[in-house]
Amino acid sequence: MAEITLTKKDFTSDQEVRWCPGCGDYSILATMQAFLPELGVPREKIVFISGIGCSSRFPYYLETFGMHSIHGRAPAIASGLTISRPDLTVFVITGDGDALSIGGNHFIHALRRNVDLKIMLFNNRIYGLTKGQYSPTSEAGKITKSTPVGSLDTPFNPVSLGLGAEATFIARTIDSDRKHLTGVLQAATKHKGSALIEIYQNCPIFNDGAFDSIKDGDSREGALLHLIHGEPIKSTTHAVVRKADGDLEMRALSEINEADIVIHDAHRIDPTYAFALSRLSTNDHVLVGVFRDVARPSYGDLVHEQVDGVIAKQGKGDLATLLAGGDSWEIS
Amino acid sequence: MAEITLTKKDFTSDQEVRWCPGCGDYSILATMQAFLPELGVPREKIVFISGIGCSSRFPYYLETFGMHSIHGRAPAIASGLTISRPDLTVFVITGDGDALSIGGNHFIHALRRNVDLKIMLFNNRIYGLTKGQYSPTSEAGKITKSTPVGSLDTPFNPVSLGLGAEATFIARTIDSDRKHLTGVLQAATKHKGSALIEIYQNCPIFNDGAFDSIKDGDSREGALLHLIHGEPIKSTTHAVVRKADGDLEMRALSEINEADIVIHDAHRIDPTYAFALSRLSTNDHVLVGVFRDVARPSYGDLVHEQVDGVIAKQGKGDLATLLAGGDSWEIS
Amino acid sequence: MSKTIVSMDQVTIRFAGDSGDGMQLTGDRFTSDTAILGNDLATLPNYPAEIRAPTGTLPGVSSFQLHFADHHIQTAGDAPDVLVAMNPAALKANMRDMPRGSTIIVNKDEFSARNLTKVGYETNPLEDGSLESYKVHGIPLTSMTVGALAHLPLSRKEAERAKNMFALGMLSWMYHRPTKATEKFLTAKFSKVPDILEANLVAYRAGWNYGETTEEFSVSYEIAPAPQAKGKYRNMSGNLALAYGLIAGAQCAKLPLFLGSYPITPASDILHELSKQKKFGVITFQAEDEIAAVGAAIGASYGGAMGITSTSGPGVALKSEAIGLAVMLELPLIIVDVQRGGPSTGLPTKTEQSDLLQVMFGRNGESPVPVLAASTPTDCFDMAVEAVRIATAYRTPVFLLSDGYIANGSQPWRIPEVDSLPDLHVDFAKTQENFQPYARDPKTLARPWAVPGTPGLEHRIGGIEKANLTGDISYEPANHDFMVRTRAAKVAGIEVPDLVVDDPDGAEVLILGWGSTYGPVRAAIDVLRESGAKVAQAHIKYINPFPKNLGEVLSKYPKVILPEMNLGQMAMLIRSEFLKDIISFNQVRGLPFSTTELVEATLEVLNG
Amino acid sequence: MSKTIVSMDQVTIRFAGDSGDGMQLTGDRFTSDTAILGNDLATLPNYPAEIRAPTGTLPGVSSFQLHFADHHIQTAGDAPDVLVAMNPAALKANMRDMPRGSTIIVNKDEFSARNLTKVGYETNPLEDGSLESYKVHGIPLTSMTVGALAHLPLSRKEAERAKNMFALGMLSWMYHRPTKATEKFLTAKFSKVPDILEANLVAYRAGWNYGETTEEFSVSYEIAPAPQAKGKYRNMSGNLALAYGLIAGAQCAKLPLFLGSYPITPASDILHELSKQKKFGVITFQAEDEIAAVGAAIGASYGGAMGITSTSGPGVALKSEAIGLAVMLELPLIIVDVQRGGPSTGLPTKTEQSDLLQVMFGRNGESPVPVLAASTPTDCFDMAVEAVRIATAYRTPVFLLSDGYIANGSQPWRIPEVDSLPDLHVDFAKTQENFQPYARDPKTLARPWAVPGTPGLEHRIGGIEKANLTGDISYEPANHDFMVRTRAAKVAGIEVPDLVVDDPDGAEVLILGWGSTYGPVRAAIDVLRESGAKVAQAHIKYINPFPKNLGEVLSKYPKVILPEMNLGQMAMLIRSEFLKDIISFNQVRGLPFSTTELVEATLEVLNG
Ligand SMILES: Cc1ncc(C[n+]2csc(CCOP(=O)(O)OP(=O)(O)O)c2C)c(N)n1
Ligand SMILES: Cc1ncc(C[n+]2csc(CCOP(=O)(O)OP(=O)(O)O)c2C)c(N)n1
Ligand code: SF4
Ligand code: SF4
Ligand SMILES: [Mg+2]
Ligand SMILES: [Mg+2]
Repeated sequence: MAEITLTKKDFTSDQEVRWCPGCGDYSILATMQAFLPELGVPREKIVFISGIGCSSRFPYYLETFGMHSIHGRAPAIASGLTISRPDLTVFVITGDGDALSIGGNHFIHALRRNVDLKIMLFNNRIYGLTKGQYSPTSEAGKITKSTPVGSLDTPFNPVSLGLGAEATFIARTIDSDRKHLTGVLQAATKHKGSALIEIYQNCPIFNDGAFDSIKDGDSREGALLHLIHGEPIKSTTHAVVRKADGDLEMRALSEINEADIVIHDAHRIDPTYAFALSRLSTNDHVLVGVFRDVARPSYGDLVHEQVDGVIAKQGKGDLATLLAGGDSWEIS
Repeated sequence: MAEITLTKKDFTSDQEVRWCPGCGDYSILATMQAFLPELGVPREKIVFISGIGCSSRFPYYLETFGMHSIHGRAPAIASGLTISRPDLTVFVITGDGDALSIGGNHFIHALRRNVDLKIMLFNNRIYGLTKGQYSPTSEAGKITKSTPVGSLDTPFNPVSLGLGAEATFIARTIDSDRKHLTGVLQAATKHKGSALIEIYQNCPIFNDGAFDSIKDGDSREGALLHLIHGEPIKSTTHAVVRKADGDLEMRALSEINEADIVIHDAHRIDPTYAFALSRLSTNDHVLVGVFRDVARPSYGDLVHEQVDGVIAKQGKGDLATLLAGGDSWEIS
Repeated sequence: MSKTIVSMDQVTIRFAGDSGDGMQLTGDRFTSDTAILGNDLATLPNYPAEIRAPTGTLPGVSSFQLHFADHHIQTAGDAPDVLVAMNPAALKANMRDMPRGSTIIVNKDEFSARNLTKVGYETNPLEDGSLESYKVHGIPLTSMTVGALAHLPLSRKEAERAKNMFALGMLSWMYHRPTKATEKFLTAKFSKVPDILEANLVAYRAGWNYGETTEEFSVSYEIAPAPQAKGKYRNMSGNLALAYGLIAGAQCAKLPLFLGSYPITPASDILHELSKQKKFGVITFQAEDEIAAVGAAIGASYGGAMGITSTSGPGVALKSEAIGLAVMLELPLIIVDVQRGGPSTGLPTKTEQSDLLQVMFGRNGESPVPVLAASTPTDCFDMAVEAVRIATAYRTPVFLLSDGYIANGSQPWRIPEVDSLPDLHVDFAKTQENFQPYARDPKTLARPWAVPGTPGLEHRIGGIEKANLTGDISYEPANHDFMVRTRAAKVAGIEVPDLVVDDPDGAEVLILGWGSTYGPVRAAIDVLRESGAKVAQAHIKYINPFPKNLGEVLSKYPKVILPEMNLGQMAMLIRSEFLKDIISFNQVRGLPFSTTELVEATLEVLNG
Repeated sequence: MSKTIVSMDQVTIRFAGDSGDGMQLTGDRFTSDTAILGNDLATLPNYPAEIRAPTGTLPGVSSFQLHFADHHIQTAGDAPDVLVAMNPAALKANMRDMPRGSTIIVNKDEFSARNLTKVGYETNPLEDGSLESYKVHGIPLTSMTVGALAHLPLSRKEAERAKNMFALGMLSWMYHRPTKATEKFLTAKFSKVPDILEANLVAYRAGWNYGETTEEFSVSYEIAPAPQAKGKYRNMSGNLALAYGLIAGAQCAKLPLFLGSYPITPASDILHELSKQKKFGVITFQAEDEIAAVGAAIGASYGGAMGITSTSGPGVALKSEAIGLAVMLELPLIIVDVQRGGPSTGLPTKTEQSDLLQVMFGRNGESPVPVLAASTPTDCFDMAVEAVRIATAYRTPVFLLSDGYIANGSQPWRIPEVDSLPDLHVDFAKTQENFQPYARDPKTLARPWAVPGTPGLEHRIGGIEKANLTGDISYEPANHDFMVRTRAAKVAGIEVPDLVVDDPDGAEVLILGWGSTYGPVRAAIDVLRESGAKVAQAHIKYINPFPKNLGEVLSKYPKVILPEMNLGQMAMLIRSEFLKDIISFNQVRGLPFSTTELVEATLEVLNG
């Protein structure tokens, strides 16, 4: 059979897309639909598993296998799937509430186990679907439906949390930047094991403009510091340097020597470096790209190696032998 | 009324202690009973809330208020208590399974919110109560009842995870070292907000000797690198230095200059430094003491400030006014 | 031009439009103005399913129905007399509910070819004759609004947004609604944006004037006030009433209120409302999940607060293990379950009564919990106060059931005098020698509420079976049997009011309702009696324990009809307890019963 | 010395000692040797509550009871004929179960003043006459063991540890048990520590010789083999049988087995056992919590595996939301609930049947799930295979109930021929045009199992209500009603075997059992019939749906007695479905019913 080249259309399902006008989810969807043909995996081997939230509607719009599960549990369900079916490519689609609030536990455990999941965290810093309560990534002091005088919680930094949970791959990107998002998807799908992709996503209805300061056409080039392995970490105006005491900091280019800019190393085994990077972003200057990408066997591979190893040594199990056991007697 | 000085006995309840002979929990209990009189808080103002596990029996043995709750939920229950009753001193007692497996979500959220809880995590790297399955802190490859061919999970590092979750206070100590544990308790109870104390605890029945390499009388002095604010981080044989590339590493004293040893700064705002420290321990050389201790308003304080602020501005709520609303009509 | 004024006894109007068209606000305002006029009323909002769909599509349609009358009414009405449809989607989505002969007012401007195709209209229904049997008014609402605002410094988009106020003004004229309150409301709402305020006021008045002057409408309608008991009234939705009831209950008990909650439709508004009430010392804690939410509430109750948690069915499922702990701890706790369509995520914005067996039995072990169910939007207030009474007096978790229908629906509420509210104060245990945390009050079987901070009461509690009196851990077989039966007896012994039967004619058939079926059943009873049928009515608000006279009531009626928005959950409880062959009438459509279907079902039983 | 040999028809022996004394192992070995001899038998281990208590204390006592006979038996016996007590705590903890005249063998060495005070004995019961009505043998087990091992290079502590083997040897002599198998067992177990092996073997033989030579015992006993069907037998505990049944079921269905689990007493052994069976391709996933455990199982089933999750009551509570998802997804899933004492943490090591209503109803919405309950340790195997059949054939989650009593108890099991196991193979959906994920098999109402990887079957499923056939999201009222009723009909239509009634004498009274009450009820029936009473017996293993003939069976008996280890949960189901006035006999003591109490309760009904 001749190889069939798939197109974006082949990955578009017949379901009407139902997000609010202007929602950042649209462009993430379009990018994904455009990216999947290039992934080179047949449609039937791709599965999207989501929790609950606006973002979690994502699987309906893709002509692949998909499950819109329950709130916060997608990483658990997807773990069971990918561990038992390592031939599949499994994406988890989740929101800041879904992943980090109710689903926080499954999230950190999937990362530490390095289960082969590509986790796309749509971070709009708000609960969209339930109409605008603050989320675990909302900035402190935020006025929302459930915090009329301002929220009191220190937000999670998803990259820091992921690193604290032993993640092997973490990246950050932006809904509207299709090229960047595509690049990150390429890197994530190449990575064996868990890949966490934080996507800054605008919710025009309940948290509009959360990321405007870095999306604005004029200041954009200065706002985004790109993490590219082997290249200096900088934007057109800012860069990352190492201070005398060893800590990393972000500085205006004008204040530093070009030569002092840190050259990005996504493959450092010690996660401290990536952790340091995760602390540097400000409201106006944000690090995007792959923070960390290190090799560790995926959980599913380890499981199957273990099973195969036992079978190689002891042979396939024989049911009659199992049932008979070693301590039986005969009545005749 | 004359001030009554309480003693260890006053903090000992009438319940028979029921751990296995030799369990590390005994000495933690004894240390706590000895420490509480010196805390200077009346017994009735102290509450111990635990989950489920061997360690979670702890509250029964203390003559204070106590609740032996359900598996993994102690931080949530204790949050409700301490937020609504800021006059109390609330400890959470938990195990590596209770805190990091089933309770992982409450654990990270309590830390990020900086709820005023002193969380004592008894880490024996095993499920004791259910008779010996591996836990989220068990080393990879561990043979247990549920992993007869060896576990496959990369363990959590509780200190790293806590830092990823924005913890303001984290320390590590050892069951058998009463003096050290007492010092850590002093620091933790002084801290406003969440304090996480990881305690290496021996389970002689299901994971005996997990910490022998650092408890052994002979090598002990070399094994423990003490984190003391303002002092060099070292043991009699090893120390922490900063490498040329800015990373921290642990080295033999013989290989380095005394002057290059890192001076501990527990109060650094950027958690990267503490995170770096959290990655340095090996099987034979372990950092103990306070990794991080920074000030941030406790969640309970913020809640009450907000409530008080509203009342100061708007006056106390009047029920009749509330019920009447602004849009009523009279039928006569 | 002089117009005819027609008197009517009742009208049902449905406002429908895109999610962004402000239909809920429009409906709310019309409701408020109607309330001020003294009509009795009932409302039923219908939100689009969770996600906002793209503009102009069927899933994006949002509607608000209002039924008002010169007499006492029970429901928001089966079928609207008037539909206001702001776009083709709103028309299409609502047409099937419109009886022939009813009035349809549409925003003609939106009936473009593009918008029509979006919802699958092949021809324009305003032109193709398909609406011949209706009284159709095609009105260019958008362009008239924009025209009326031409003098204001607004973009076209901003101007267009005021079209709902134009519609509101028009309808207000048509039904003689007073306009002052809405003008006051708009003034307050937009005080910080004078241009927008002006736009809304102008549009509102323009709509009114349009009704008054144009020849489009030749008749306006008057509906006289309904006779109502003396007093001060306000319009009240179920969720607001429930939140107020919790505050009132806590005040009556002199306890601080602590709410641990995690947002979920249709319960979130309770969290929103309580988070506004900090001046009552209310603490709201938006937890990381439902388990933490109930956990925090238990912790707060342990510390001497009225711990409450609010959620819907999926949240109850998650909370069940912790509620079992509260059963063992015997501490006050209120779990509010605003039921929605299930199973699983189900129909999040629709109503259902299918969590009943879950709240009764959804915990491991013998784990009895009292269950109350509110019957109407305003009854949510009373039942919330009752929940506080039972939780505190008996030291027990209590389930309070509401559902999407009454949570979002509203009706006039006679504002109670604060003095008339019950005294719910209970004493905490005081310092004493030989304190026994599981000794019991002989009457209520409640154990002492011994809050931390009380010298001498230091003690330990937990989820393992406790020894009678001491509360120590006990694995004794006989003690366990005793404690299991004691916890059951405590709940079984809770004092609840007797069931009231409304049976003026000595009927043979009883319609038994529970929860939100009250309104539809009552409306059906009115219709049935008017037609000469003899039917009795009784409504269960206390489900665990049942009212003491329930068995006696059931035994009096040869036929008992039990309508439920589930497959027969209450029927199962009653059948097993009383061995009575109930006639179930079930419907699981995510909607309240219509009066018509209840009347028909009852007639079938009466005649067959 | 020549000793008398007495023939007996049955004996019950209880071994009791400190947790560290190896009583479970001793009991296991005695059981195996008894099984080899061909007696019928039943065992009942009794572990101390979760935490290991300090040595020598009452909470630290562990025991193992074995009942064996020359005829078919049902339970581990009400009251032991012989107690072996390794220390004063073991004596004190077990004395209340010992009937006067029974035999008590104690390890005299442990009766020091210190050990006596530890458990509250003021005087030594071996000396103060309090055991006068018993046949007491005070034997210095420790010192004799140490003496026997003096020649070995062991510390005293190591030597002492072999005293359980001394006791086992002694009892083996007394009841004529064969010794070869135990010697073989010890040799395998201690193959790597020759000194310890030697110690155990020597102690074992020394105990045997002590029985044979000493004057302490003048009589030994013979119990003839029980007549049993031809075949190969082994001893089998409930948890092991259940694990094997799951493996067998998955093999019969040709599906890989995936277990997602979180440890919890008394279910953990299923996880342990399955984690050993990697050679069958079994994957076990110890999840971070119960929610993840069931979630992973659902994910695995979605991928085409037999997804299973095992837990106890508190874990079921946590899994309930996800089980609701599985109901909506209509995918195979097995949830094993090994019930323990509740509510909350309750009595973790004790047995109870109080999760029945939770598994039936503990989910939001109308969420029907089939429920099966195993009746005996070996029946766990058959019911596990049945659970696989129903889950896969009907694409539905299935609850399989066991409980602490049968999970840890054991009985001889006739090993089935693999060929005799059913073919459970089901087809996955195949590549096709216009695939409809919610089309149904007309007979089973099962939807297609369409696993990822099948070209052309790409589709999306989820927890929101699905449109009939397409499986798309649907908020349509009529569709929801239809789907709710269809899911209910699917479960109601599952084929299960008819209820079998054992009624040789045309009785008027039926004892109805379910789950683990089978053994006790059967034993009571035997006693009752022997005494001339007419009683019928029937046992429910299929709870949802009930066997089709259940109503007919119930209607035949004027009196139906239903014993349950709860407050009447099955009674509630039966009363509501059949409006039949069941006579409940309830007990919530964390223990199985004793034959005596069941006999008495039945006699009361027969006579009153
Ligand atoms: C068990 C449960 N609890 C609560 C909800 C209600 N709920 C649905 S989505 C959501 C949060 C959505 O926020 P996020 O994950 O950030 O997604 P977004 O809508 O912003 O994309 C909540 C609270 C639910 N569906 N299930
Ligand atoms: C909901 C629930 N799931 C599982 C259990 C069983 N369980 C009790 S404690 C425990 C783990 C104990 O490990 P850890 O927290 O490390 O405490 P340790 O016993 O080692 O001190 C488990 C799995 C339970 N009690 N409740
Ligand atoms: S509410 Fe926000 S996140 Fe949700 S669909 Fe609308 S714009 Fe997007
Ligand atoms: S099992 Fe381990 S942790 Fe538990 S009490 Fe015994 S020694 Fe301590
Ligand atoms: Mg969000
Ligand atoms: Mg542990």
